[in-house]
Amino acid sequence: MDFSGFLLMRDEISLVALILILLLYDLFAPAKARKAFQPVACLLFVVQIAITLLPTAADHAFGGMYVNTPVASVVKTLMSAGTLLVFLFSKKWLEEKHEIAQGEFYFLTLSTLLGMYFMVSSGHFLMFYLGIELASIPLACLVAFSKKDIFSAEAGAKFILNASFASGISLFGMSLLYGGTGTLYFSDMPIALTGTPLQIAGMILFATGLFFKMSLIPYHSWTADVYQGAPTQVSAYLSVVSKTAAAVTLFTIFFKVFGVMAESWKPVLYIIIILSITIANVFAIRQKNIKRFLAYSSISQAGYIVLGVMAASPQGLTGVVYYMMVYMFANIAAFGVAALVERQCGNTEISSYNGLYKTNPWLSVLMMFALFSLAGIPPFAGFFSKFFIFASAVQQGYYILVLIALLNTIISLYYYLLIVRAMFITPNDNPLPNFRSDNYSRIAMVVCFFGIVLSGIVSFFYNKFDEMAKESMEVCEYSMPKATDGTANGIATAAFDGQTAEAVSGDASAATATTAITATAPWPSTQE
Amino acid sequence: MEYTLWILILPLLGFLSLGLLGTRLKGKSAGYIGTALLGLTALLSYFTAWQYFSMDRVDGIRQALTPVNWTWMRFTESLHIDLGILLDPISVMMLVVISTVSLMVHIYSLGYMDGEKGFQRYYAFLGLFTFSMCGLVVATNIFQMYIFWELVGVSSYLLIGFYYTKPEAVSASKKAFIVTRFADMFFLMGILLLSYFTKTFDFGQLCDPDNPIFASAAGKTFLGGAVLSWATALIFIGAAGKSAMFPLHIWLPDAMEGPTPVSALIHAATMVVAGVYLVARLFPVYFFFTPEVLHGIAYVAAFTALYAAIVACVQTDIKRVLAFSTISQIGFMLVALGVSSMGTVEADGLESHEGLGYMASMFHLFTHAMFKALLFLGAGAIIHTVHSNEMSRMGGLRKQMPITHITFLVACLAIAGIPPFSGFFSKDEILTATFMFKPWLGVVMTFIAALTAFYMFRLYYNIFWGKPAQHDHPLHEAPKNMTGPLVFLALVTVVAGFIPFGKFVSSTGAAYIIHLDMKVAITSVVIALISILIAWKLYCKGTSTVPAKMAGFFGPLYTAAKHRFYIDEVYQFITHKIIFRCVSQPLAWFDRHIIDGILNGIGWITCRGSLAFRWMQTGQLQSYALLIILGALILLCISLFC
Amino acid sequence: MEHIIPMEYYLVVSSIMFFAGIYGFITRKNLIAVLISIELVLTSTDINFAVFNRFLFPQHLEGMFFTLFSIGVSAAETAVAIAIIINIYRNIKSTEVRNLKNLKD
Amino acid sequence: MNLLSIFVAIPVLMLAGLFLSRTRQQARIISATGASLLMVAAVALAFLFMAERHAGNTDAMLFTASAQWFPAWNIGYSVGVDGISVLMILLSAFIVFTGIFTSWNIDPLPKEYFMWFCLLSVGVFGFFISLDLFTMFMFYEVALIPMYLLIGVWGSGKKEYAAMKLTLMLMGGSALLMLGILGIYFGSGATSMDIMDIAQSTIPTALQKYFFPLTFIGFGVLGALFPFHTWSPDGHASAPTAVSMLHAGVLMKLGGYGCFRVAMFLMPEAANELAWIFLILTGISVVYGAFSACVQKDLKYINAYSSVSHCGLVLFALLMMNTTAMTGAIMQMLSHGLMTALFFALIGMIYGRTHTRDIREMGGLMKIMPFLGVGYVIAGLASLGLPGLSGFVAEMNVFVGSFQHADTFHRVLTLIAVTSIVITAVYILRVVGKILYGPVQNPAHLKLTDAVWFERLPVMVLILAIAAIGLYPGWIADWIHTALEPIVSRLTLAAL
Repeated sequence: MDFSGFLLMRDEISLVALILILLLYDLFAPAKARKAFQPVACLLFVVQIAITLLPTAADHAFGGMYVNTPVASVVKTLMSAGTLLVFLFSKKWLEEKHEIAQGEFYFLTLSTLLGMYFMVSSGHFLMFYLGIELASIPLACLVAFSKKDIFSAEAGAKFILNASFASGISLFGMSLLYGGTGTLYFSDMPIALTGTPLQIAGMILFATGLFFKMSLIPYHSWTADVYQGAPTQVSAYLSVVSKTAAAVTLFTIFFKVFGVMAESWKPVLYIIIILSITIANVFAIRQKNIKRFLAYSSISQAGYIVLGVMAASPQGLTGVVYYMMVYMFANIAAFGVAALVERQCGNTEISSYNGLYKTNPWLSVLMMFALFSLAGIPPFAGFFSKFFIFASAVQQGYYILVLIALLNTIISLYYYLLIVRAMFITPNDNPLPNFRSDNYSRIAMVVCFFGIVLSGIVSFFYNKFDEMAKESMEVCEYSMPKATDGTANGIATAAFDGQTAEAVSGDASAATATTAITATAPWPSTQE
Repeated sequence: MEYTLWILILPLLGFLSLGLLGTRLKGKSAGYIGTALLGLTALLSYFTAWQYFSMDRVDGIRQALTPVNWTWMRFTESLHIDLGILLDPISVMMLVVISTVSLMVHIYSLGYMDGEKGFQRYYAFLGLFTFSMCGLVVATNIFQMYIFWELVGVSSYLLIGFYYTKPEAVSASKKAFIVTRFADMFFLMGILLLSYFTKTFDFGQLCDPDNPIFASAAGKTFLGGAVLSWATALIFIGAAGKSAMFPLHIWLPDAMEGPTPVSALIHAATMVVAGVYLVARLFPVYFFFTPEVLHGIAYVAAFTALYAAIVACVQTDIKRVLAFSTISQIGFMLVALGVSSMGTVEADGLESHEGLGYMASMFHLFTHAMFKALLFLGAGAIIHTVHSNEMSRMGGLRKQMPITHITFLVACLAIAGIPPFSGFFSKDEILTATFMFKPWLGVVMTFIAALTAFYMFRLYYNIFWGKPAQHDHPLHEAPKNMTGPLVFLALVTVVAGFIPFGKFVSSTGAAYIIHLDMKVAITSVVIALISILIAWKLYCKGTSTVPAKMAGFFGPLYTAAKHRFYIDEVYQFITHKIIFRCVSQPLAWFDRHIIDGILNGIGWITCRGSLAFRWMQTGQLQSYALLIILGALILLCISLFC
Repeated sequence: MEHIIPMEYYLVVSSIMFFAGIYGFITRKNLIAVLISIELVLTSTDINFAVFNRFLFPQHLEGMFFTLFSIGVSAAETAVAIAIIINIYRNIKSTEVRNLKNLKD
Repeated sequence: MNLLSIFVAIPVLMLAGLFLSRTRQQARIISATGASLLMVAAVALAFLFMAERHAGNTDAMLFTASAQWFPAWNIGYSVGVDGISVLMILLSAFIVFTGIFTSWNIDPLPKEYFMWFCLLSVGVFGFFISLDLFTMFMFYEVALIPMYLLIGVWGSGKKEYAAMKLTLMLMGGSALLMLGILGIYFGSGATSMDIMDIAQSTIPTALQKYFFPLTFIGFGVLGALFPFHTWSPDGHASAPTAVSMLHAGVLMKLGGYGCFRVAMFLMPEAANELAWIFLILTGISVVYGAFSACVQKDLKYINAYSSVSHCGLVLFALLMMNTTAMTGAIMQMLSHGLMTALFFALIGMIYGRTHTRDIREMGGLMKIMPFLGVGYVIAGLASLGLPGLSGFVAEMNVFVGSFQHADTFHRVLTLIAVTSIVITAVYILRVVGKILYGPVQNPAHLKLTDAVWFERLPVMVLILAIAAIGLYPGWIADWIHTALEPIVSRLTLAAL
């Protein structure tokens, strides 16, 4: 038996190890030592993150059930980093409110993270299904974490029931796909996909799970309620890490598996993008609660992310990953500040932010930067990520779509500025008094701050991701036995030609389209 | 003759030094500095004139000189604004006029403005004006002229509004500027049009009728009219604005709100004749290419002269009377230009003259500048003593102010056209030229000349004779620095008629001998004398009831004339009721409510938009599931059937 | 093999289950009933997998495995859902869906 | 480091310095020093530029430098200047310098104020030195966003509404612009976002027709293109003095600059084909702005509408597409920049004393504050195009140039635009007459004082600059001519 596959799964294994260590520590450590549980957990988590940073080979294991690519690896690192930031923001809250349940919070969170790792690296629908369920079931516990809080419980119920519902539909879709193709391997399916109605139905129903996770309209309704009801830290986690996993997986599956049926899913994504961005934006304008507000903002951000999926090109993938990173810093910062303010004043109303700058300048500035980044204002990173996502979509000829998205950025700017206005301009005789946040939150805030400011201007990240995305694509091509003469490629070509025909006739886009076509090749076939 | 540059530099220097350092200086010393600089300017001008006119003619024609010409701004290869000095008979003549009158005004103001606040400012502005006016007359190209044209407009604005705390002065200055600016706009349009087709701004080229540029422009049309006609007509509108031709004259009477010496300098002698100068400058263009426009000018000017003369007969403010008289006299000059020709014209019964009108116009410009400045300065001396502009506050002043009286009388005789005073000679030439052109026009002009004599002597008698008004302060003669200029100007007025003007200035530059047309001369003198006699009869005693009866007899005409035929009201109506009420305010409203309203409406709709989707977010967890499944099914349909 | 039940029969059953589950989910008033409806949905997919595997692609056992895993996962899901519902019951002494409308708009 | 990067570096350093500063005085000193350095650098740049040109360097862009930034999209940080950019940098330096002094007594939060102000300057300078479309666009947006807080926090009147409206409208413009830029990049098929490189390749005319309007309107919003100008009156009226100065003085120029540097230069065919639409719009701007200004009662509104009119003239002249008119447009940018800055500075100073901007409540101020009064009159005269001041030079270039167009349509439009000089005179004189002349309206005003040194300094600097351009336009005209050559030749070629 070949155990080399486990080496490839280094990230997951280290995470499992971390979970186990923490579990044992929480169970058996003396009460005194348990005081240090959180610092130890965070430190160990840092080590785990360091492990994920080690370079990996792009390869598959377990007969193609598990696939590792540079992009998957870096996405895992990002998700871990996001989780760590959430942990840092949670420390004080856990100590104060959930002294006993500290450990649970960590296990549950890390379990969902593990599920997301598997989602990102899955090469088979079963693997994917297990990953997504692992990522959502413990999450429901997290949402309902504040046991005494009816809001939290309600949010938990809404989340778990809706999530199960969505995953039921998704599963039904998978069964149709299975029935239509006879395989559940990502790498094998494209060859069998011919665009029959059954397959299309399977695909669309299957996608429900991912759309639900990304909270795209019309799969979004739970988002605002859950974000509002869940503990703020959990909302942050939901909005960032969980969404990252879903987005990257969405890209992978739509690009690798359903690439041949691009004709069928592109109109769907087109509509979903427009709906998500526009409706979420108009909803956000009206919100009085910061968490609901951020929920709607994150729905519309998800819409922008899907633009990258829509582009279905290496640049699109880079765009998605980069966008997720930038979004992570900004959104965690926003939620973090919201959490701190919430702890201080006991509510999450936007009106409590009135005049915040006078008493808590640093928090306000961080919040403002985060919001500007979300709104896509330079020199903050959000500007760059938006630009690249839009560029990749325009490259494929989606001018109208991008125009709609761009017009929506104005609306989003409006509501982000409403918060800025509350903090900086609206006069308030009794603003929230000045308070000291704990050191863990501070570290997190500093990281977010630099993330927001630097991850755009410093082009290192984007360029690195770009390299990785290209490499991931090349690897696929390299280890692809059947794709070169398969019909799948032909269909993919046709699909992309259709796209480029309406797009620019310039050489550059034609060239990139060609790259895209070659990259559309399925995953390595692994059936022995 | 590069030194002529100093004619421009010295007044500018005066402006800059007094303007920047003025507050550091005592008022008087500022006045002395200004006057001294102007004195130098005047000397330079005289020297220039002497040197220029003593130069040899080439083929019997005076040559134009451009001692300085420097490209200031380049538009295209052929179109560029040059700043330079063009010396030819009319510009040199104008230099003399400007510097003389300006110097007199400078000296006069030392007394007149004594004790006023802002003495430095006053002299600075005078310097600016003199600079601009000199720059205007020596312009080598039409754009330079436009530049200085604007500058004189501004200096006029600043000087009219000198008493800026007086609301009347402020609104008068505003009116003057805006009306002339309005005319300038047409001037600019004319320049654009002319330069577009001729590809040059240069007077040298424009005034040469054989230049090929005209051949190319001749056949072109713009908006249905011949290009050159458009251009020259537009340029004339500019000229009409500055020279207060009907209906753009409305600013000039109001401009009398400025200090009286300013009125003398700007609104009588120099700036207001800029329009005449401009037409004279472009005379060849008008004459050779657009004679219909030239004739139009004559009619407009004649009408203006008549109108202004009638109005002048019933005004009671002495400065207003003089202002309307100025308008009327400028009308004379433009009529002369309008009827003039450059070639030989045979007319029935009258001797043939080459360009008699042109010469007459310039001659009248010259003499008028002197005697009108004298009249204004005299009026200033009177106002200085009486502290009022109204005739009713005057009367019998000849005893208290003998020098003013005599000089004023000289000027009145001159303007009435009584020999041997200068006005007689120039006006006679104008009438002759008019008769030559169209006899009926000559008759009209003679009638206007009679009116002129009448209203001038009405003025004269009302001020110096008649019933003295009561004053609570003693009336006295003006100080020496005021009477000095009066005497000087009176002397000039007496002798100027004998200058052989045609030798210096003529339409072609060739020497030209003036000889009186006796028939015209005698008629006009007789008529003028009759008018004076009537004025004497009516106003000398100040007790005659005839004027009141006559006012009653003419009834509506009298009232209308007193209200200047309601032209101001018409303007008021157009600007306030139409432009402000019906254009500006609706536009501003449109901007605030429609355009902005659309934007705000978009914002409002966006904000309200969420209400339309409220059903998505009922809080009911099953409705969320319903949305999910319905959404999935609809999307499925789309993907299947699209 | 003519006695064998045709595949379509299975599929009809599973489809009815699926949509019955969805219908139940949307219309039931009690959280437990809603949860049961979800089980219907999940089970219908299990039948699908098994049937497709058995009838169409009998050479591999992918579908069967999927079914097994799916059953396990749905059990876990139900457990968590029940736990949360119990928590709700503790808080508001009710498991009616209409009482869960605090969070909206 | 590249010479041009200094212009970005100095404001960034100022930001850092201000961040560390503790007191108002320190903040002031840092800002003043930085602004002076910028001024020195700008003047030095001008001289170096002149020296280079004299030495016979005829490259379109001088002092170029470029570095890869995002190779995936061929984005680089590439900088370079031609005569126009140098002038714009000079203008910006002048206005930043004077703006800092005008805000000497800003309250509250001086440090924050100056920091945002510096960020704004980063954007402005960055925009003018950039040659890369992306970098340019980035700096463009950097310059926009500080406006929100500058107006919202330190403004007056309906500040929140105005700030929001301004920001959203300008961002709306930049949204169109972003699409336009992407369209240009992909349409040209170029392998670089450098404007000069993109200019080497041609964009298919069919595509240009879509992207030209996007780009032109995108920049045009900032250039107060009718009907997208309504942010300007509210925004300028509510903004604090120095922000109005910088915004009207420099930021609105970004619009015009972008219009010819990006939209017209890169898409000449569409520019020729679609110019007529925009000519009509800008023609409306010119006249409409002037008419609207006539009936305003707030000093800043008058000036804002006047800006609409004057900036309309900039775009109008650009669209005439010949060297003379475009030279006039650039000069009008400079002239309007300086003039409006002067206006806003003076209005701010007057407002600081009288606490009202309603012209009906003021009168006879000339007597009370002669320095400010004279300054205002000079600004007004410059605005109505008095020869010897900058406005005249610019307008004459515009009018003469526009009239050179062979088309009757263009010439008639020019004549319509010419009417603005009268309307301008009307509203300027109306204001001057109402607030400066006449009897003192409010006896309380009699106690007011005239300007102090830090107010006189900016006013005098600006007046000097206005006069310098107005008296001797030759030097800038030469720079502009040279810089316009490639642009005009491309446009003319495309017209054929």
